[in-house]
Amino acid sequence: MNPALSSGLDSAVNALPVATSFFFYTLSGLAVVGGLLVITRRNAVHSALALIVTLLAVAGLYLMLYAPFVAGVQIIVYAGGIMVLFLFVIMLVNIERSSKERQFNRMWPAGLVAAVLLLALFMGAFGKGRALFVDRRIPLPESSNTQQIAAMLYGDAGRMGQYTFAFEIASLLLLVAILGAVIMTKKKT
Amino acid sequence: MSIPEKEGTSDLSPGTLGLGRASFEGSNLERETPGKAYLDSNELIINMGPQHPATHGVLRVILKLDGEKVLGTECVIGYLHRGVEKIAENRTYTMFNPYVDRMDYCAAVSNGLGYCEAVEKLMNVEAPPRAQYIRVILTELNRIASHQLWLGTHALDIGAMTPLFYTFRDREEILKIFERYCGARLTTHAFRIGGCQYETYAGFEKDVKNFLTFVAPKIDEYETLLTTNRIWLERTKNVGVISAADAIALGVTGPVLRASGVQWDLRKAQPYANYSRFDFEIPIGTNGDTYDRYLVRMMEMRQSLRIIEQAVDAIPEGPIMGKVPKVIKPPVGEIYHSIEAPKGELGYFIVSDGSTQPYRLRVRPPSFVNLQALDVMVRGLLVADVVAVIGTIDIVLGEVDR
Amino acid sequence: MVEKYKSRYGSGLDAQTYLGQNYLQVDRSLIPDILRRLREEEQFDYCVDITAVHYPKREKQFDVVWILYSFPRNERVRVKTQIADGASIESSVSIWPTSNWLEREVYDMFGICFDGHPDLKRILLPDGWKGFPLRKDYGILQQDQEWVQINLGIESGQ
Amino acid sequence: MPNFIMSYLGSTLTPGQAGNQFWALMYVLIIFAGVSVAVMCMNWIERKALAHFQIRLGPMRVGPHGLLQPFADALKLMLKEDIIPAEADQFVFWVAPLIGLLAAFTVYTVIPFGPSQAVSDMNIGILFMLGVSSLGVLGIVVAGWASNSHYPLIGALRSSAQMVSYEVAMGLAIVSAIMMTSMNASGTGTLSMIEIVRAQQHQGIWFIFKFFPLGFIAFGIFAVAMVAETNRAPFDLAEAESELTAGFHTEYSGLRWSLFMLAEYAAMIAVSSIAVTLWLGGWLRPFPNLLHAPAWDFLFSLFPGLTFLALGAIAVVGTARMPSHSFFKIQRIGLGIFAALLGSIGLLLLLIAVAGNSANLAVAARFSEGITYVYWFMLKVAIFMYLFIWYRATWPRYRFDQLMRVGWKVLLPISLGVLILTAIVGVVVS
Repeated sequence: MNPALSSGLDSAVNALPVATSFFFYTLSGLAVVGGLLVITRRNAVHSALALIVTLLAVAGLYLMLYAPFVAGVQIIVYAGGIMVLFLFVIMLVNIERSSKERQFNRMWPAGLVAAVLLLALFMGAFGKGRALFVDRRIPLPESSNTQQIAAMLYGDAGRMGQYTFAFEIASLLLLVAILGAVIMTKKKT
Repeated sequence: MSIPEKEGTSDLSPGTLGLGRASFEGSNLERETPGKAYLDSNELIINMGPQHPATHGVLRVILKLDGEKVLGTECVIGYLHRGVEKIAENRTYTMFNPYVDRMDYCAAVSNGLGYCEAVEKLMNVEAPPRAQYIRVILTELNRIASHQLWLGTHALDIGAMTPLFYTFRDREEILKIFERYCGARLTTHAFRIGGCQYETYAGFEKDVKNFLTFVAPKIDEYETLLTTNRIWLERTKNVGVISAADAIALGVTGPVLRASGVQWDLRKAQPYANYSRFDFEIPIGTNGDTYDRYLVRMMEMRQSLRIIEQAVDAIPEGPIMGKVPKVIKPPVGEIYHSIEAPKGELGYFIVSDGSTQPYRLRVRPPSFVNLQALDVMVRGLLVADVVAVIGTIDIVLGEVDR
Repeated sequence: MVEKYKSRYGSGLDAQTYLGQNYLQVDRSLIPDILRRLREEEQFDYCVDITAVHYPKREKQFDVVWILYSFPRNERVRVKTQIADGASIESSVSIWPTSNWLEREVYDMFGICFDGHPDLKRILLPDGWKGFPLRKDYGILQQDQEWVQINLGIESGQ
Repeated sequence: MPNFIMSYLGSTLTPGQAGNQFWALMYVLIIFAGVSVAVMCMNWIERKALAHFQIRLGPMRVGPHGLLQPFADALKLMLKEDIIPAEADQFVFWVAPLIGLLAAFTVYTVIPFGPSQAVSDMNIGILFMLGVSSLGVLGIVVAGWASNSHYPLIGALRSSAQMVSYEVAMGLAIVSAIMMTSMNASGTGTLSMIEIVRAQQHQGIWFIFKFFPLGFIAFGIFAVAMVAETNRAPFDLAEAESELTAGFHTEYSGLRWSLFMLAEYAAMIAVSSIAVTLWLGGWLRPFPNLLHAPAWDFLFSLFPGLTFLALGAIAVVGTARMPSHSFFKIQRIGLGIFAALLGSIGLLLLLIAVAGNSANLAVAARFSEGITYVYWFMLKVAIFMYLFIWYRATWPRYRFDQLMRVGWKVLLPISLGVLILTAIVGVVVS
């Protein structure tokens, strides 16, 4: 391992003032603007591109939280994989028609209520802040972030990890979903 | 959009692709207004050519696709139409001779041979033996040149760039012989009605023999690049299969027919010139796929080498021009004469009214008829295979459109 | 073979040989039947070519010529018939699929219609073209001026 | 000497660490310029090598032996009319090449040219690289869509399906290499590119030879998948010219088109660098553990200079063989100057190497060391670049369904099998 970096989080934080509010606000601003563009663009490809911007901004936020592994996975899985498939599908459907349809359907009151509730939740969390979430050191030092996640998922030194079972169940579920998709799309010959 | 506005309405009439209406009943190949959502329906109409790198000239193929799968094709030809048959009616027999070179410009010598022999037959004269030998040598050289050109471009279509340059390097040697013989490289106008205009130049035999020893290993070289290449095999095996029965029904001739297993070559079936003197084989394929057509043409090149070798060794002395009058005036009558051009049966149907100009001259072009089989061969294949199949039919648009 | 058909069709059929090449001069009404028999009974399985010749001074202006070949017999035969301008003739696409484009070309160049052809339209010339170039009354420099002006934007039409 | 330069020269420091940010920035600039120049050189070499494969000469007119051809090309592309089709989606059409370029260049941030010759030492380096390079396909997809034309659209669809498919096999091959990094005393592996090379150094073996033939097979899978990832022959279906005219960039012209080319070549160099880092020991010279005497170090440090001298010698021979006609005078002079340039670079490098060996010049020693690292890395990458050209000259193009079959039914099962076997062998060995 890298001795200079694994020596401790403090030194890393002091040495590398990455987690400044400047970066935080830039990235969150990008994410919010991207999110707004996703729902307001009439053109589905533009929406998809905006969504990619949002996902990348969120990946940046993960990096600021010293969770590089999650950031990397976010880029690979969401921005690289899923969005490519999204675009793939979007290109195959009739955009001409969908762009002429009405943008907002009758669900908007329900959406408004949900948005207000979410805002209230955020305000509450922000107001209570320190009381809700214990201010503690980030448990995963950046340099061994990946190893720590592995230990939690797969276990370490003979012990079963904290989330091994949940992890395996989730992968089984995905496998079932894949099989289902294959069976549904397979043409009867 | 790739379908130009101007000609779209006229060229894409509904209904028919390839063999007949029946096979396309219900699915109309009408022109849709392609917006951003042309993949909305499952069917996609794509316009290949006339400006396309793989259509070997100005061939336009309208493809009806399901994803990448070809549901049907329609060829739009005629972009290179020059009215050769009309020109023939307004030129004397001698004057028309150079025009035939411009049809299949890759095999100009073969065209000339067919035309001269047809007129000779109509006039009931025969070229002297020495002229016959010169004709055979040049025609077979031209067959090799044509096949080399085919191989290079066909391989390029499938994505192999390098064979193109190898074949062009070796074809150059043939063109050099042509140039020394008659001054022209491509549209040679090598033969005259009644024989040949030019005596062979000094060292002609030596040049041809040198070429034989030069090119035999080169053909092996092409084969090492392609014959056992895995990707080449995958791209050509079982692609564009046409059965012998289909090929005959569609009037397909030449290497395409032979690759389907029909051992038919006009040089053997109805020998013209003096092909009956030479010992050679007719290579045939078994599956009628693109790979077999490739193999057949490769073997044909080797057989042509055999013929040339025998011809050069046996070439007699003597005159090169038969007893033909200065003004060519065939008697009233008509004749159909056909030869085995590199691409298939090349026929000339000439009606004479006793004047110096043909009353009617019809060319039976092999490329034109073979191209008709494209639709049968590519149905159900992928877009990439269309390119391979167009290449393997070996068309020359100058001959298709005339 | 010729004898057999002669006895069957009588005066509608005339067999000749010129320069060692056989041809049958057939009455127009017998064409579909003869062609089918040649294909099915006499094994002329390969239609080499279909073409036409224009004789403007004759009453029946056109000769339509089928050039056939038999693989089993290694033999060629030409079938000829005379038709008048504007008359149509039975298509042979159902006998030989290869006739498709060949008949289209004859239509394109001479304006002879083939009944029952699946897609009789111009093949070498553009669809909107007027005139049939291989007729004798069509001059060698003649063009469809209107078409050239509209589609190629050439004012003179030449 | 300013502190940051000294801190850079201290080879124990890792990139990305305090005091190294200036050099990180410098590296960004160096890499950006360097990759662009490398792409230009690659352009010339590809045209030349391809030409010689195909018994022709290639560019000969612009400069001696066409040496200035890339500059002429670049100038031409920059000055060409930049056409945006009327039916195209203007914004997306504009942004698409940038996405590809950005992705291709961002990958370089984690590529180690030496133990300290890198922009950053991210602890998730390889993961980052996979993620960013998978963003590159977005540029292609979006370009194909924005052109609003049939051929680009089909090209984009092909290319996206192809990239997504081959990324799977590629990822699994990479995982088996990462697994090999954990075969040490502590049993912990790493995702950091620098640490991966270090692991090869410590284990005394390039991973291509580790657990033979497992490492080799994994490397082979990566070598195939990386050709497919970069859309190069024989997997260049997305731009198959005989089928789709030019695929996704059919409607592009001028500068925008050149950005696509730049991105493609940059991506080629990037994936080659990854292959070199993971399997071929990155910056390590041959046999660093076997031949570790200082004399050997000195000998190997002479290689960069000798290479440049050899290139210069080739240029001298080329100058001498040029026709003596006065028409070629300028070309002769140009090639002579080029030869002199190469020779003097070679001499300079040799001087540094010799000076570095004489012990009392610490700066020279460190420079010499760094040059050696970068040299061996570049040499290995260059071999891959040559392979790319070789493939292109030799092989026909795969068909789309065959490509998919190779990806899913051949490469994927093999890479899975290799992964499992690597794990089993690793457990058994340790």
